[in-house]
Amino acid sequence: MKATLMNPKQIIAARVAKELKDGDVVNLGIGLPTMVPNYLPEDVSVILQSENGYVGLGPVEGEIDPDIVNAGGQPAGIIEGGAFFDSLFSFELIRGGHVDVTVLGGLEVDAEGNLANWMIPGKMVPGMGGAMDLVTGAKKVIVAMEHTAKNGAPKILEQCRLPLTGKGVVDVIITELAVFRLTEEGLVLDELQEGVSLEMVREKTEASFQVNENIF
Amino acid sequence: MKATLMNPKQIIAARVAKELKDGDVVNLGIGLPTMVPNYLPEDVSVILQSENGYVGLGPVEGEIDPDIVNAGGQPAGIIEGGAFFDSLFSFELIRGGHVDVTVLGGLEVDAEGNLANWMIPGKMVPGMGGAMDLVTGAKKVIVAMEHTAKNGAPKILEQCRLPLTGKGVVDVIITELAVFRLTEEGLVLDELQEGVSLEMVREKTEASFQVNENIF
Amino acid sequence: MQKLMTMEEVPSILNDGMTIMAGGFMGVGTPEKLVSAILEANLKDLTLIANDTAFVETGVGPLVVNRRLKKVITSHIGTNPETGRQMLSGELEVELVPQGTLAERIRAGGSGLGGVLTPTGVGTVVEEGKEKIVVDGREYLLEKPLRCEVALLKAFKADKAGNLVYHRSARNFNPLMALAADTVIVQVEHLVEIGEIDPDEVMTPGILVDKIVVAGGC
Amino acid sequence: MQKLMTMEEVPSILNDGMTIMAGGFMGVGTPEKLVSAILEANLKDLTLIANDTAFVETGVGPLVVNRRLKKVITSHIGTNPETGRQMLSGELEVELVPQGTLAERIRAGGSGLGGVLTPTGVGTVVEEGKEKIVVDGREYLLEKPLRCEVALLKAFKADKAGNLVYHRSARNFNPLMALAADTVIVQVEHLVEIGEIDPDEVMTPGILVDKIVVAGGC
Repeated sequence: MKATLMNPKQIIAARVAKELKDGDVVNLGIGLPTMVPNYLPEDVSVILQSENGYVGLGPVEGEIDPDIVNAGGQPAGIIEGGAFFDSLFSFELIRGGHVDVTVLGGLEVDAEGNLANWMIPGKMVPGMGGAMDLVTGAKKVIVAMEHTAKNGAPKILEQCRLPLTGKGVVDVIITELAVFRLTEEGLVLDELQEGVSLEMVREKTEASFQVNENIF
Repeated sequence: MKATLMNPKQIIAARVAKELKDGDVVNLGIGLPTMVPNYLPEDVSVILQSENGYVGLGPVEGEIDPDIVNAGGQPAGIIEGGAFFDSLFSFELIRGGHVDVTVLGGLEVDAEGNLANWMIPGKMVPGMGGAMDLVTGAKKVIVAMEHTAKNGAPKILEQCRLPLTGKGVVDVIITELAVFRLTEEGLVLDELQEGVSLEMVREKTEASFQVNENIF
Repeated sequence: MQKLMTMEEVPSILNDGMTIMAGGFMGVGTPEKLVSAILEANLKDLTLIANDTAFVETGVGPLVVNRRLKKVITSHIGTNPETGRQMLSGELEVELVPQGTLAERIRAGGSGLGGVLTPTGVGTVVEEGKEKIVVDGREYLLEKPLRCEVALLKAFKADKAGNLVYHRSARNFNPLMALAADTVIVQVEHLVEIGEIDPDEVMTPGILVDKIVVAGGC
Repeated sequence: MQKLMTMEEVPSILNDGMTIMAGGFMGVGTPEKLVSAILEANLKDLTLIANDTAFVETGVGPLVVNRRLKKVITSHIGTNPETGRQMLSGELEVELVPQGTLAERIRAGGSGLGGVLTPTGVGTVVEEGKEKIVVDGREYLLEKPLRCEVALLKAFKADKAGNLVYHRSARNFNPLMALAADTVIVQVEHLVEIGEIDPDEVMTPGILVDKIVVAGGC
């Protein structure tokens, strides 16, 4: 896997894939997170949960069934061994800790593990959908996002400024530059992506963080 | 229907049957209440709900299926058009007001519509099973019981002395002597069974009650 | 009781100003022909409870676009830009509710609960105006029941007693809403005789269904 | 993950003093062979959560009769006189819970809720020690979640991924308990290959099931 051949989104998706264990039940947000399964090694297979009501989300097989869509409303399929259920049960699974990992995008994340990704007041108010339940209930919350906004502004902040999706919910932040983990000691830089220096990360990160010495 | 040919339980069951309307969803307690369907007129058909998880409770048809029992654990059947579900859904139906009528026995009932039928401290403690949910959730609660205890003591009291099953939940009391209704004005004697005098009812009833003048 | 009704009779049980629920997720599992009946009947000032406002031309989307709603209680409006536009301009009241909480509130309304305690939304704007209750050291929000006058459902199959079977991911909110309405109308693709659906396969028992409209297709 | 296990391996995941749940209503839907495994393994001081204590010789009844329980949380003990006897003599702690409330508490435990507000039990001894919360002028009891270390379920059919189908009124508490346990063991009558159960007919998805023991018969 040569990082030089990949764009930022691919680098992020590939790194997220390494966080998943064989047999994990995983919910992937819309966009970048849906690329993650492409980077799973052959001996790791995860079960995708779709919050609109099933486990075993897969690609469309054969003809499109208009009654099978993913959580973005796009045509999808179900793998053998999957199961459909209603929205109540879907969120019993999510809120009840039966989803091992949720991977979602972020507008802002902060040093306290807060996440903001559902609205920009006065501008973009799509609604939270299932995101607030996912970050509250999933055993492991991975935020997969580009390190900075399009204008270069940091997205990993000392404190989120946008309305929160969840408070103190984030476990891992994965960007094209680095991997951070939220620990009892606060935010820790746990890994640098290939060819990235600590200085580059510091420069593009507003939040203060500790550095795992093992990364060098 | 000649009352003289019927024993007290039959008289009660036959009178309860008159309270049911065609299409009602009805939950019948163990014992006397299960006799009620025998007395339904031909043009009235009710749907029986069984709190262990189905609607459409009926008699065993053909071979006994050990997986089909009524709420007393006895072999039962299901009519065409019935449906099985889990205990959670069963009580969603019950608590949510989707059961029109529940008919159950009573140890004591009082002038405030309280019912006691689930335990006698230090003696009989079978547990409340589904009774507390049924009296709380069913749209109409009918207590079907003999007018007095075996020793002749009144069971319709000024105030229940046994631990309650439900507070202010009873709508109708049907005994072999009379029919009472709980109204905004309190307990009202609404009907005398055939051959029963008002004096006889007064003598065997501890609770004070008003009398519907139309009964004479 | 005769439960079958024609699409033409649908408006007779709907009124201006009603609170309605509609099943569906991004339009999948939404009874679009019942939605059309509302549009054709010129109903207005409705309060809609639904997972999302779908797209401009599908699901419940046209109810927004054609200004039939006074208020919507929903988890997501991002795919129908008209909802956001009307919200920002003050034409439409929008109550945004986390999706799992929306499901819980509808279930509470349908099952006689006074509410549920959920951790979802603690520390966010969702907690505004809500009671916080601590259970075993953790904070929860008290979320209250939702009910409606009429629920509009879509099922794959119904028997004449109203027993319903949903298909694939078109199930979503439909079974929950069947419990939380004074009147339940279901648009079904296939109608079968009583006894043709195995009682273990029924997803919504017929006792919850008031009216069945056969609309075929998908 | 290999989910199939033999009856002989069952005791290896059980310990003295554990809290367990067992499906079933008066013994119907109870995994009686898993119950036998507990008896044979001489496990003791268990806390049992189950709808009822069944009869002396069926369902979970033998766990009471053979004194394997320290405590039972249940809605009904009347059909197993030994439960009442042990309760009155102080040998067994019995927490009686209304059946609908028991279902809600198990669901709350399995679905991450801090509790539910139910009107059931208001004005009775059931309210003792519980918080009362008024919503829209009506009193409710705050009922808290129940969870367990191991749930013992019975299903009619399972595929090798653990997807379950229950049969008739043997469903009862089984699907709820599947969510509320650290480890879920299911005794199944029929085992089929993955893909043989239609995804619309699955009643408990395999992701909730840890171990499958094929025990045939009924």
